[in-house]
Amino acid sequence: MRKIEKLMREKAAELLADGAVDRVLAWRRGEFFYDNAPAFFADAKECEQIVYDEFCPANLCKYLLQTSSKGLKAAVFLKPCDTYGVNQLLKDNRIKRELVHAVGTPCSGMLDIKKIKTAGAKGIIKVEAAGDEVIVTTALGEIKLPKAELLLDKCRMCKGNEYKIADEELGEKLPTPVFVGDKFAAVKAIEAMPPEEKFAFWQQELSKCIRCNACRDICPACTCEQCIFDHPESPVAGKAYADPVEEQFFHIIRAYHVAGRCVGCGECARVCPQGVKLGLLNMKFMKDINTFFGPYQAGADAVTPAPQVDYKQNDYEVSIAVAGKRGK
Amino acid sequence: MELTDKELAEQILHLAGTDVKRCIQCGRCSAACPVGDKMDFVPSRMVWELVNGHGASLIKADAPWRCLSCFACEQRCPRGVSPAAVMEAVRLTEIRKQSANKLAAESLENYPADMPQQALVAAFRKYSK
Amino acid sequence: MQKIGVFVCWCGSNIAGTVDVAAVAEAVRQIPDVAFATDYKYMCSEQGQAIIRQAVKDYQLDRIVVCSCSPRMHEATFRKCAESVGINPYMVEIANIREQCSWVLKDKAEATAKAIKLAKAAIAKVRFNTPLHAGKSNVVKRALVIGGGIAGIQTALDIAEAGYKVDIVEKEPTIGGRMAQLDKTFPTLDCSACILTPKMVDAAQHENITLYTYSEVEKVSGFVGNFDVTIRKKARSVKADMCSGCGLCTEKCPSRKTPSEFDMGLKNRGAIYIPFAQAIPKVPVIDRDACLKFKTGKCGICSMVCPCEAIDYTQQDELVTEKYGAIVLATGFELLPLDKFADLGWGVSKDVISSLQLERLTNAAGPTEGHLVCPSSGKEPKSVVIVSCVGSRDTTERGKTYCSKICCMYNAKHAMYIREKYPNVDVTVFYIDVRTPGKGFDEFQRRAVEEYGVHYVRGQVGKVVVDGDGKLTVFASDLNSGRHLMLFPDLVVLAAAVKPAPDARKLATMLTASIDNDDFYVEAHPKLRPVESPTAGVFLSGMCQGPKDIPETVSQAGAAAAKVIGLLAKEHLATNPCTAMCQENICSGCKTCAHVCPYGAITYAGKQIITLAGTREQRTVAVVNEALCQGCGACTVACPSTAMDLKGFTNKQILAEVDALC
Amino acid sequence: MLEQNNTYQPKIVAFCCNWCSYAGADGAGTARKHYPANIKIIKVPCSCRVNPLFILRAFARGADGVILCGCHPGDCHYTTGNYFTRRRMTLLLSMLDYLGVAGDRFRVEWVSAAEGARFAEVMNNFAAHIAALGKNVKLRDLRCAK
Repeated sequence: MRKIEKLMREKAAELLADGAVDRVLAWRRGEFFYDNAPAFFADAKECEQIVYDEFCPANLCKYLLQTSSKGLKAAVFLKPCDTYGVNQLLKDNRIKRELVHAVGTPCSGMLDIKKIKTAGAKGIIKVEAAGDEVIVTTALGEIKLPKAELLLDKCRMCKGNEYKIADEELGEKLPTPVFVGDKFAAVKAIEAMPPEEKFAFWQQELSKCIRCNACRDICPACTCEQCIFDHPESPVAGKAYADPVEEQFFHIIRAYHVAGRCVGCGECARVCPQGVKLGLLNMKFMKDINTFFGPYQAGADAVTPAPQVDYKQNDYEVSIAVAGKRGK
Repeated sequence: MELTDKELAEQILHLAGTDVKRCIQCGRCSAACPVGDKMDFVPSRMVWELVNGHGASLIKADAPWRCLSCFACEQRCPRGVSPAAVMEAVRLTEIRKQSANKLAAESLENYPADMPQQALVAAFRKYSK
Repeated sequence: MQKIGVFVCWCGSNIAGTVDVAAVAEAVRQIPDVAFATDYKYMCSEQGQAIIRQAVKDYQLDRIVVCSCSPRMHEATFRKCAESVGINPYMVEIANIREQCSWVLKDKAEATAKAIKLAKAAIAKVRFNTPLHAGKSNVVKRALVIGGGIAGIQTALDIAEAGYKVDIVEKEPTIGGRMAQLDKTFPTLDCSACILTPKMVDAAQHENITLYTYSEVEKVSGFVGNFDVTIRKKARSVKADMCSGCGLCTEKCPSRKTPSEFDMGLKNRGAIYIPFAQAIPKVPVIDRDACLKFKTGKCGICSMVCPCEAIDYTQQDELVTEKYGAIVLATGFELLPLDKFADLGWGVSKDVISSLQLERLTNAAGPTEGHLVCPSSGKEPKSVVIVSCVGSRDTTERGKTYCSKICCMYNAKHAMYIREKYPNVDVTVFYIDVRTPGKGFDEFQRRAVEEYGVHYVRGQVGKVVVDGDGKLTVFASDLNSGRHLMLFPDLVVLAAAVKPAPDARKLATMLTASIDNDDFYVEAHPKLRPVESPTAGVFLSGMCQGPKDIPETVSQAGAAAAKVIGLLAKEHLATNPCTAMCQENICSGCKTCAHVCPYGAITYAGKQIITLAGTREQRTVAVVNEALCQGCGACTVACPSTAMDLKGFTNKQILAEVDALC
Repeated sequence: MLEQNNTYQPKIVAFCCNWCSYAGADGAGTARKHYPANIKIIKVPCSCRVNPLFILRAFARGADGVILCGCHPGDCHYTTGNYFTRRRMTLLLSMLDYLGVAGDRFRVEWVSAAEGARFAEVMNNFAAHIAALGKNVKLRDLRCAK
């Protein structure tokens, strides 16, 4: 990863110096070594501050909205999974292709600091990945932990190391974490619950929400000029109305709105301060779309229409589709 | 207690379980009936009596006892009515009134061996309830 | 403050019999902003409308709610009434308290409560109504008639005579339709060809009529006044402009294995054929499935004998696109296939035939030149049985539930044909009922009995048994006498039910015209708009709308033509003002809405937008073409930010109704 | 107790498209086919005008059942509207089911203009189904763990 970081700095500086781009979107060191944050770079000299290691999970693509709307050309470093988001933004006509310089950035999986802490590491000073292992330097010495168990949830469902959009690629592609098993297993588990249990589960999950809107702000599919939840004329009355409807349905409606556009980046669940299992809502729609309307991956390209704006004359009937899956 | 004509008809209708009101009196059932020419009330007439609530005249009729239960009438009916079911219902009404079986399985041996199968089946349908 | 007037109609006793109309008026009077509420016997009458107009003046009403029958019935009436006193017609809402309330409920308290709820929902909605203004769209001065039978020909002739261009699309190689197959017509017994063929010629020669025979409608888009239609002209394999119609090719064609469709399979035709002598256009077609040249590559005799070099084996289907202001459906009928009637001898004996086959057998231009013979033997029959209602009034899966309407009359006609020409032939008609409403119709049927000596027996045929020698035995029951009958006719004629042409459903889908369970096109209103489809600009003519005889078909054809002429005479049509609208400062320009628009009414344009924050911004946003938008609302739901809304059915209006009802 | 059981009348909202199902409802009226008074119809131009939000809102406001009726697929007055409805509502119904809230209280039915009798039949069936389920409270409580 260090090698890639060096390439990134050189590439960023080169692009800015040439005037090929107006901005570079990358990561910068945060307060701690494990909270690297997205950052804009406008000056070639600043590019030494770019960092890239196992703690750069943030998908930078949504920041392109800001550059693109101002007519600025931006280079953006994209991990393979981040490229889906860019395609989705392009499909939604939210950014201009000619204002984006996509730089494919190799990734072998991002680490979850919470998992490292839970694994028993205290007073962590440094974390480095080395092959299948993670070397954690603590105040008390070095410990080695298996990397697979410390990956972020979203990396455990890695979509692979292909860039779905890239103007150029940095270095060689890295092997990505191999996910074994059914990515819809958790969804299926809920589907199998009796209605009362489902209700209890969701009541508990959704009650955790504090409506901080972090999920919405990070989501590459949530790009409306004006979110319906902030818009007094919309069918779900705005905040001023303090209508319980809004509170109850926020996550359901949000998931419904991004269904077919959700690229499955898992950022919403990652940034949720309350740990609401938001992925389970999005994954449910993804699973249904695949089951009822045929295989579809949002963001795999920038042209295929979303399943909800498409149809087949012989689509399943509503009741049959849902009942069939219920196994009735 | 003696049932009125109407009540009797209702009872038969209930037993028959076929929607006689759909009948348009086309007569296909009667025309298709293999023993229609031997009946006092042809199948369509049976249905017609029932539509008009004449239960007593149905009970008096000889036709149900001539009916072979071959279901040709039901099969040909363009309206999904089953005159055969009406015949059966009339027979049942009569048989149940006597609350005794007329035919027992043991009596089978009293019948000639060459008696047609359909006649035997029909006889048991009618008399062994 | 809004001033809402509520008018509760009694509809005579239709509403007032079940709903306490005064209580409804009283209940809504309590609602804030309701400035006036009253009830009246017939709100739609001139007096009723006068009450509305007076109340608008007296109470300065700005919105009107009428609690009455379905808006499909009188919404237009009340909108006009509002307009006459200066209220925008779209400030009127209807609460349907007849079809949805008084007619489906019996309990007065329950019905009254529901009526009040429905009135409240309408009031809740009307609060959010805004004045809407209809736009204008042009009318293409050309009509399309689909189907070239008597219905289509008559409609086309009437439209053409009024000075408008008409195109007829006929799927068969010739126009003429079913009527061309008939021998004579009831109740006058005049020759079918004698009255039809002159009309066919008129249609072919009329300067305003274009015929597309052997053609089908491939695609329809657009809307009333502006339909875009693609017509597939199937390859005839004969150059129409070079062919002289001499018919030499049809005589010399060596393929003789295909049953003639026109002669109902009673005769075979060549692979290259002209359906009948008076066909229009008199240009043969090659049936490529039957043609040896197409099947094996060897033959080509027609091409060799053709004196005009008109044969063209390489001809391809041709697609023609044309714009039309109105479309008339005149797709006609066929007889119900009788495969499920083997018990009546169909398919078992050649001497059990359909009524249309009998028409061909008695037709002087038919396969036997008008000699009535048994198809099996070629001999004259001595007795004939005619069976009515085969597949009609039949609620089982074998048949159709409806009465086919024309059979009673043509059965009498057939019986007379036979008795007239062959007085020694015995004819028995078995019937359930004889239905002869129509001018001179009952007299006609009685003539069959009284003058022609036709036996009419009340009772349906039970079965037709065919013995080893092909002899027919008819088992029937004479219901009037209770007698059982056994007849031994030489010929049995089954009066099969009629059904719409098989492509009716496909066309209905293309045109989004309503169709019923039997595939008959549904009229906009059974009494008041019998020749219009609920789809604007689509009209109905003839049998495709329901069973009817020739006189009725011709009158309906004329009526449909009158409606078309009325439409084409207009310079402009008022467009539906309930179109989609884009709230530009919210629109993200994601183009999702354009994907679901069936009319291509949404485009995107760069615009200077004043954002919600008050800043100016150049952005791409959705733009609705109001002339194209038909107001379905698909885009409103597709839009994730609800920037798209539908005028007349806004989110606010619908939610107000939801809230009022829940 | 919200309401006594014996006076419990379920609230049912029916969204009907103008061209088919609303006409079907008129047909039911014309043929005097009875269906319960607690079914209230909201007219929309096409079933595709019905936003899933409307349905959620109806539930949140206390509807016990919501039924959406449109033209049969292929017969949409606007050619394609109900095809989109079908996809949207499949996802919505599946999600309601997944949340364990109102999966069995929401239905989509296609009723043509010619099917007046069927309209009444569909409504009677649905009303009986909802009456058997009893009062809907879950959606109002979804976010308030006790």
